[in-house]
Amino acid sequence: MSARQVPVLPTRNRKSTMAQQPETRISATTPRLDVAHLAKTYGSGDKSRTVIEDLTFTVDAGEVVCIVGPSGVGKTTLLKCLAGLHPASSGRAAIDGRTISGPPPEMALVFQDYNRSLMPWLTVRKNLVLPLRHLKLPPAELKERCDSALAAVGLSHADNQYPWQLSGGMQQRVAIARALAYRPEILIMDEPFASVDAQTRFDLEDLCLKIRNDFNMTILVVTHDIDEAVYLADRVVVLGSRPARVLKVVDVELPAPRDQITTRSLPEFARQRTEVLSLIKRPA
Amino acid sequence: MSARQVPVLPTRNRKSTMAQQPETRISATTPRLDVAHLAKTYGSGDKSRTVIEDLTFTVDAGEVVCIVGPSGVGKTTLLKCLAGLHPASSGRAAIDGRTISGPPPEMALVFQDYNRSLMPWLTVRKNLVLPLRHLKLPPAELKERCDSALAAVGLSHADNQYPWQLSGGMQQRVAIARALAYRPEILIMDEPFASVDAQTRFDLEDLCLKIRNDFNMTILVVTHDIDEAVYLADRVVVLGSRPARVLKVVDVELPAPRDQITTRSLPEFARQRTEVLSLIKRPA
Amino acid sequence: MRNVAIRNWVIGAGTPVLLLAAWWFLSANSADPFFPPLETILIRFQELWLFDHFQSDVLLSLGNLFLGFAIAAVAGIGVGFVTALVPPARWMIDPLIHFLRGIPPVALVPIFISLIGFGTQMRVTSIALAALFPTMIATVDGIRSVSNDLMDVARVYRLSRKERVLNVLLPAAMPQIFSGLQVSLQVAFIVMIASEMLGSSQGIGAMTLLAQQSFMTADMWAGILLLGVIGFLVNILFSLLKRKVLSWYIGSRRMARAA
Amino acid sequence: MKASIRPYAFSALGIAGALVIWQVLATANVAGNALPLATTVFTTLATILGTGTFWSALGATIGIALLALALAALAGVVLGLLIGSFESVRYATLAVLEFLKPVPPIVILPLAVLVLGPTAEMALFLVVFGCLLPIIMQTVDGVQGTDPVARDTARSYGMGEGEILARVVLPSAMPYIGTAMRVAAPAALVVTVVAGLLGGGPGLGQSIYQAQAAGDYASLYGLVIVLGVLGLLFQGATRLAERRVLHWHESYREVVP
Amino acid sequence: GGSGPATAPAADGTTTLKVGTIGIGSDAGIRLAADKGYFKEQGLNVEISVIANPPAGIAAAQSGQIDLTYTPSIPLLNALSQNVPLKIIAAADGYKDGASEGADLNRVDDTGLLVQQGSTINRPKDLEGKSVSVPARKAQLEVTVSKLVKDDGGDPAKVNWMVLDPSSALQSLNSGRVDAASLVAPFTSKAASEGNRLLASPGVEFFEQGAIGLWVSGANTVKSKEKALEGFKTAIYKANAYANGHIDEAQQLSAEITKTPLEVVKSGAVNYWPEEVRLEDIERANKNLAELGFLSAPVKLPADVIFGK
Ligand SMILES: Nc1ncnc2c1ncn2[C@@H]1O[C@H](COP(=O)(O)OP(=O)(O)OP(=O)(O)O)[C@@H](O)[C@H]1O
Ligand SMILES: Nc1ncnc2c1ncn2[C@@H]1O[C@H](COP(=O)(O)OP(=O)(O)OP(=O)(O)O)[C@@H](O)[C@H]1O
Ligand SMILES: [Mg+2]
Ligand SMILES: [Mg+2]
Repeated sequence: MSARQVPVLPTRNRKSTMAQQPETRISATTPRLDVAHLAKTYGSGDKSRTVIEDLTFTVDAGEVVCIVGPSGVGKTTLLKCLAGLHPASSGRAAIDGRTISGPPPEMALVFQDYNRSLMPWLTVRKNLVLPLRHLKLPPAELKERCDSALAAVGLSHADNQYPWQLSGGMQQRVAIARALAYRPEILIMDEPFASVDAQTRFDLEDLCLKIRNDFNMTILVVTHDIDEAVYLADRVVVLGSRPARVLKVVDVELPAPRDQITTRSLPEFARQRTEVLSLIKRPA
Repeated sequence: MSARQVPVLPTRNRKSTMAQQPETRISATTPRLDVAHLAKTYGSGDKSRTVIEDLTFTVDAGEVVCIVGPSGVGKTTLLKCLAGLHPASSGRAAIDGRTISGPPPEMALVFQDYNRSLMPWLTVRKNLVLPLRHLKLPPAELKERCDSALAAVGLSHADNQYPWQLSGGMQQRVAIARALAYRPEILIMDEPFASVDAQTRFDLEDLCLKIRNDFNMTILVVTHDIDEAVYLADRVVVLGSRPARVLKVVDVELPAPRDQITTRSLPEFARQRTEVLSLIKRPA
Repeated sequence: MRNVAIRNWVIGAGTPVLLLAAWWFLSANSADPFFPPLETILIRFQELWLFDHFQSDVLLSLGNLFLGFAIAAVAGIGVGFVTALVPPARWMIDPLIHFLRGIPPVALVPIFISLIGFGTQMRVTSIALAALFPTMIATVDGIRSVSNDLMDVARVYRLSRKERVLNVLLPAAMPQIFSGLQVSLQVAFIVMIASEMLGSSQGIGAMTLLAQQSFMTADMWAGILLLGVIGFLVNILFSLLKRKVLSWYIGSRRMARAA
Repeated sequence: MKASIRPYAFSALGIAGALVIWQVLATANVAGNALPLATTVFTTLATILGTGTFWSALGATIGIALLALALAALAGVVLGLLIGSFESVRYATLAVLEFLKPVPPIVILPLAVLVLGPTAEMALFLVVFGCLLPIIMQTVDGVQGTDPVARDTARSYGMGEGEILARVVLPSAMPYIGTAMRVAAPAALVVTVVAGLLGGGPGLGQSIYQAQAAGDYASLYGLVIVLGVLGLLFQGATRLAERRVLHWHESYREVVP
Repeated sequence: GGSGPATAPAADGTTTLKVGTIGIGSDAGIRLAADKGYFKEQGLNVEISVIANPPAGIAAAQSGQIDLTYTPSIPLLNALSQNVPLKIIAAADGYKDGASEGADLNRVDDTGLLVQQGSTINRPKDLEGKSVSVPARKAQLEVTVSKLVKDDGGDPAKVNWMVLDPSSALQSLNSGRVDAASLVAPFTSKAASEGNRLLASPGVEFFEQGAIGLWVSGANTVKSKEKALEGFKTAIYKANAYANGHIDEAQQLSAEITKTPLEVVKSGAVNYWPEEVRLEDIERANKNLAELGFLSAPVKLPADVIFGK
């Protein structure tokens, strides 16, 4: 693993509203992602079940936001609404002011069930290529994108293997590499580092911060690990109770180039994590 | 979830060398578990693969020991040797001086693949009962053991459900409850809290410390979470390189009644976790 | 949501009714000797099977079917277990089993006749023997694919050999055993019909074949209809049993899909 | 090394044992001339193998079985994808398919013989009828069994419906189709022979019928042995094909330590 | 005058006819016609294939899958009673006129009813309550044996009919699994040589005389291939006459066709190949079938049921 020596991902060449309107990048007035009074109910009639009742928060361009909350609260459901896979029952989610009604082209999603989201009949490389086909890229660029994404997650050597020949943590990294190769403007990840060992996890966290800086990518991460949330995020959205609602949005104020050893040993880090922890720990 | 208000597990009534020889409890001279020059090679001939080369460490009675190390280093392999599922290739592992040659009766193992270690055709309660059958317990005690084990992991309400009707975290807790109901003297767990949310994880960590105190159980835990290892353990065994060997055994010196908020904010905690971290982080 | 359910129900129930109606009207004035009017077929169906030959033929056939199938099921699972758990036994009979499986059961009927005659025993034996293989092979496959993790659990908690067979291997292999049983049932049904082509000409298969050979096409259609209905009902019965025994498996599959 | 030879030794032992038992039973004359000596059967078989009629019958049987299998596979997969993908089609066909599913081809054999006569077309029709439904049902199951996460993944990356059907749904239904084919291949052979044996269609079934009618038990057993071997070959071939196509699937993965 | 596209002869001027037979001794007739070139003389190319049983042949013939099929008169009458459109083209086998009055019925009848040597069955009436094997239900042997039983004052409904192929039947007779077996040559002589007793010759007693086995075509084939069928008829009758005149040669062929030793063929009934089909012979069988209850009423035979008459 050498995610720390990440090869520089070349700047994306897909049309991007962002890239063309650089002034909006830092503007806090037009949030990149806007979730307003979002509600989601599964089923209908007697069997209906409201998972999300009234959720409001925003994500600015270039921000890393982490979402934490108890198991089964509706985090995955929220992400699926944002990715346009489920329609919202009421309220709305919008990208750059456009209401999301189907999978938005500028977004990529790394699923929680990473092992089920990889196609077992395709090799690692072909898994990366699959969603790129319809972009009709020139072959050279296609190859280049896959190579650099695989290198970024430290899996260059595994490109001809099948997902099921890899350990759980490697599979999870393939799913992340697929999203990287797609070069989205907004990257949404659902517990992306759950199955990797401590060292790799640190590497991937740092990779995440690096691509945000290099490409001004907007990143939304669901995680169970509060230390991770605090380390990664500019803001942490704490969800609680059922139906899900926002308990608090914690602004993380840690100095900019974060480092696994030094950042985590800052007193401010301990304070922030204790704050999030106590929010989560209060009786349901 | 109310693992913090754990119902007191009644003292076990199975014959126990421990319980009958209380003086050995604190004696450090006769380790409960003794791993000496253990080696394990899979396969034979050309295809042979040495996973563990020369591993030595001991676990005393009533101790909690955590094992950390990179993915694929051989942690699960080690535990399977200890549980008598795989024979050691050379060296030996012993309980109370007896070399382990088959599954020892005083031990229970919580598997890493929790979702594959539960019988899908049995309800949660029946999964707990299955290994107890051959102990021929009186029905009242059988019921009582299951009830308290389920209550301890916060799953009393789910006893009539099937494992596949539960979320991943709940399944993992069922596997833990099964081991608790079995009332082993030595409990070995392979990444037992990997799939549960932060709050439940804390609760289970505390449950772990509680049963150690209540029953003087000897507990061995493999984990990827270094904070968890430091929080739980009396000693942390750090494994490294391939074939696996012990990089260091770190003695954790944190005050006795540990608490999620206060213990984790101690400077000593930060020091210990940094030590383990730096051991792991050094280039392979 | 509700509208969709109603629409599906209407489509589901409506199509077969529509097809039957189409058959009825298109065949109403048919003079083709091989495709008589549906009305004639139904009249013959009623005359032949309800309840003239019900006891002598329908029950006779079904009795043979169930007896043969039951023998095949019990023997198949038993032999399967022995074969799977005793490797030398498996190595010894595996090639023979696969060899015998490739032989059409119907081709074996004449051999059975010459060996054991043409009475009820012959019919039951041929049904049982032909239906044995699918169950047996499925049982062996099922046991061999029981996950190592489950067997490790059984060892760690020191389950006895009997407990391991009855409480772990048998239920874990059950889904595959059941799909084997389903194939066995189909084979049993086929051989039931084939075995009636020789010997005393009693039974649904025999009567249908006879109708064909004497050009009583309406009777033949009635027989085909009856065999279809019986196959349908037997299959439903089996599915109910399966749903009961394998509720855990069906539920877990559905859960895996819906997740 | 020694361990890997043992299974074959036992297999050889099993076959030899079966032959010896046969020979002993036949010598003891337990079933009169209905059970000829194993040795007689094998010498008869050798003469049969030397005749042209045998080979043309064998060719007819294999040809019919394979052609019908191909037709059934093509039609079955297309129909299965259609039925599995569209809910209204599924509901419309459900009752009819469920009714036809358990009806074995032998049931409609009399009708097929009446309408088509004792011909290759009749055999072809019966085999297609017998194999089509299992393939359709399995394909539908496969389409429905497509992991929703995989489907969602494809959607979230902006793949179109047609692309998803071809690149996600079809491959993930492949194991189901493979199972159906593995069951269908020996069944196709069996039905082809039955069509000859009971319906007078061309091929080995007819040869068996003739041997039986003439009371020529040695030939009868010889032909049955040929069928057994043919069945083995069919199973082997489908297994091989499946292994090639489905090498990625759980049941075929070669475990990499 | 049918001259549809199907009659169009091939480039070399011959027309192909597909004929189905059931592979019995009397096939020597058609084989002689082919071997001696009688078909070729008529500009015909005849392809012979073996069919499982007469009903299958009839089905194939009526649907046009084959042009001609061999069938005894009873399955034909069954089919005609269900309005299957068929025409009789020529005679395939049968009995000489006056055959039923001869002394040695077993020498003219290739069917036989056999019992074990020491059996208590001494006359057809004794078959009541006994199991009797037949090759197929409601077909020639069941019908003819039924008539024997009825004429002897018995009730055919009380006979236990067992469907068995001839070799199984013979074996079952020997082992006592059936009390009597109705068989066709060469199994009749085989049975006799294995120590069984011939009880009656049901065929000749039922049919008395005339054509039994017939060459039959579907009505559509008759329309489209009239000329070819005319040629077939001519050739067959020429062969029939030759066979009747050269019994040794014909028996040699029969032995080949049925794969039986020549002695066995020679020890059995001598085949006869009629040279015409008479309506009265068919009507006699028709009337008998109705009387025995196999047909609810005699079939009203169309005037042109026999081709060319
Ligand atoms: N398709 C569905 N139909 C009905 N209910 C659903 C569906 N998907 C999820 N749910 C329910 O919605 C709730 C929220 O599920 P979700 O997967 O969003 O939780 P989560 O916060 O992601 O949990 P975890 O941390 O365990 O992944 C759960 O109680 C679940 O049972
Ligand atoms: N049955 C086996 N045969 C051959 N090799 C094996 C077998 N089981 C495990 N291995 C190999 O041994 C090594 C150690 O595996 P093990 O499962 O013990 O790792 P681990 O430390 O538990 O990893 P993780 O943290 O991912 O669970 C791996 O490289 C694995 O491929
Ligand atoms: Mg989730
Ligand atoms: Mg492990």
